[in-house]
Amino acid sequence: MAGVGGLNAAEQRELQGRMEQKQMKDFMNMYSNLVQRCFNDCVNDFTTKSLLGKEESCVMRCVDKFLKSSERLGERFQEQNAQMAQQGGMNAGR
Amino acid sequence: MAGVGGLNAAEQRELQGRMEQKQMKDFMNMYSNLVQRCFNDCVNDFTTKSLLGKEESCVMRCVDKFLKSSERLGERFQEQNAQMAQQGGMNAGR
Amino acid sequence: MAGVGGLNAAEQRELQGRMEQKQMKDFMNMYSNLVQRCFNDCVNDFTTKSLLGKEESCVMRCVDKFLKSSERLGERFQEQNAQMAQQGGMNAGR
Amino acid sequence: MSFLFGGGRPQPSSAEKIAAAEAEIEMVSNMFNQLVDTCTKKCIPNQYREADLNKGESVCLDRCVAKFFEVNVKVSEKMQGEAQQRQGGAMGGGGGSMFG
Amino acid sequence: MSFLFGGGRPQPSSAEKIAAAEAEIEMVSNMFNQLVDTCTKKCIPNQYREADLNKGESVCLDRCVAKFFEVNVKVSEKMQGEAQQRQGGAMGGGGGSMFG
Amino acid sequence: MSFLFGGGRPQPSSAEKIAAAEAEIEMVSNMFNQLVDTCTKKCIPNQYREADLNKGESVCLDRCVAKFFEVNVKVSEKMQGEAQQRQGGAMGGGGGSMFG
Repeated sequence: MAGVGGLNAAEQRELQGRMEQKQMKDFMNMYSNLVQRCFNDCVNDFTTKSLLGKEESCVMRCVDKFLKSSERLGERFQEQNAQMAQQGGMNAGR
Repeated sequence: MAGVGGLNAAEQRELQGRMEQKQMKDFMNMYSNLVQRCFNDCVNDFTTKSLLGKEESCVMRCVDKFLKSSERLGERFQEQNAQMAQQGGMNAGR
Repeated sequence: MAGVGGLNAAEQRELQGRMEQKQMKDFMNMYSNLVQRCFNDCVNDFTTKSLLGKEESCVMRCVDKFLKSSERLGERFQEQNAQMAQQGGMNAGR
Repeated sequence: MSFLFGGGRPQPSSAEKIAAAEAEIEMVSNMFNQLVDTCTKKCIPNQYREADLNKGESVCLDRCVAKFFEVNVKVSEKMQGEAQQRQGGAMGGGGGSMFG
Repeated sequence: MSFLFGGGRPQPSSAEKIAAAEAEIEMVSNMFNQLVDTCTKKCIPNQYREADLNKGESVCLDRCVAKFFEVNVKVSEKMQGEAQQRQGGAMGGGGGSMFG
Repeated sequence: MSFLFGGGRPQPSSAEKIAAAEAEIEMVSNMFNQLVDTCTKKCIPNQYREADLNKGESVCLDRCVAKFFEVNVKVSEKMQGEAQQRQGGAMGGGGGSMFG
């Protein structure tokens, strides 16, 4: 995530403001993807109006697993990103 | 859709303007999802350049069904949303 | 892509600025869809940490094919769009 | 889905006109993106044995574009017809009109 | 995923309040779009033999909405609980709260 | 796809610089989202028998990230090479360069 270097202080503030909005949107997107995925994989019985016990526990395990998975992927992603930046990435001249 | 309470009149106007743009985008997204879905499900013969009769009628039924389905889902969604708001949702203290 | 007619010079400039940003986003979206698609279709072995030779060559062919395919689709899209505009599209009165 | 249709608004401001033009261009661009997505899935098998498009794939892509436009015209006509029926023809700006 | 949670910020500006309200409305709207996507896939077979919803499809859609909300409540509660555990209850505005 | 490449533009304004930085961050963020989507589909079976990641799933995720980056590097190199061939190396700002 280099490349933000060319901005002055005011520009950095403006950018940071937008990033906070983006963070909120990202969180919401993550949340709704999570719900959609776990709903899709765990809820398949539409003969009842309320969640079955096994559907609910499947959803809970799915959420847990997805969050742990995302966290692990986040760590690896940061590592790889840092490694690329160190190697000068693909456009060393920048 | 509670939570808009904390805005003054000018802020409400600004928000409304953005919501109108959003409505236009939502309509367009709905439209293109509809087209993509019905195209995907109904058009599978690429030995001809023009729509076959049965493809066209499938698309028309697909559109009808999708719109009716969305309308029904919209009604249920509103009901559930209203019900949640009445129950104080999940953060009653707000 | 008609319909931009009603704008004055300042509005056209503003629109163009936004379109340039949009073009950058479009390119990035295209790029990441391309990566995701080719990764999905070509990389299925997670017993190793590095790309296998056959995975890499599959990805390269996939990228080539996808770019050629997008280019051809772009040409046909422009043709059809031009044809529709000539026929007055669907709202001739506009 | 009628709750998604916007009402008519008089005398658009400069910002509104730009937003409408932007939305129109965005719609065409979205349509192209969906076309690429749909037609490559329909016409390009996912084994990628060769880097070039072969004859069969090329012809399939061309026909896919033609059919995709035809479906867009049919669906757009159908929805405009229904919107006019419901609203007495008072449908606003960029609403149901795809090909301006 | 804790790196995605924003910290608390004092006294929101006008632009921030509008952005927060916009984000909240957008979340409800996204939720509806996902509901449409999910429930039509679960309940409407893709042959389209008839233009109308039949009884079975209609009932399936209604139950799908009910279950979709129930899942949202459960997931939201779970995540709020975890966020409070991690952050000592200092979770900011539009973060984990879906139904305001 | 050459019609998607922007031309070079001289002396970016403040708004343009912010937009470029924003686009760059957004690209990294999109890439992460796609990584999550792709790698969880590849590595996490959708039965969810247990709440924890098991050993096999964890190792699969790690390798998936490594391969995903490798694919990004290969594809990015390939496209930069082709863009330079076509345009004589005059490719603008955020165009084909992913890892800045």
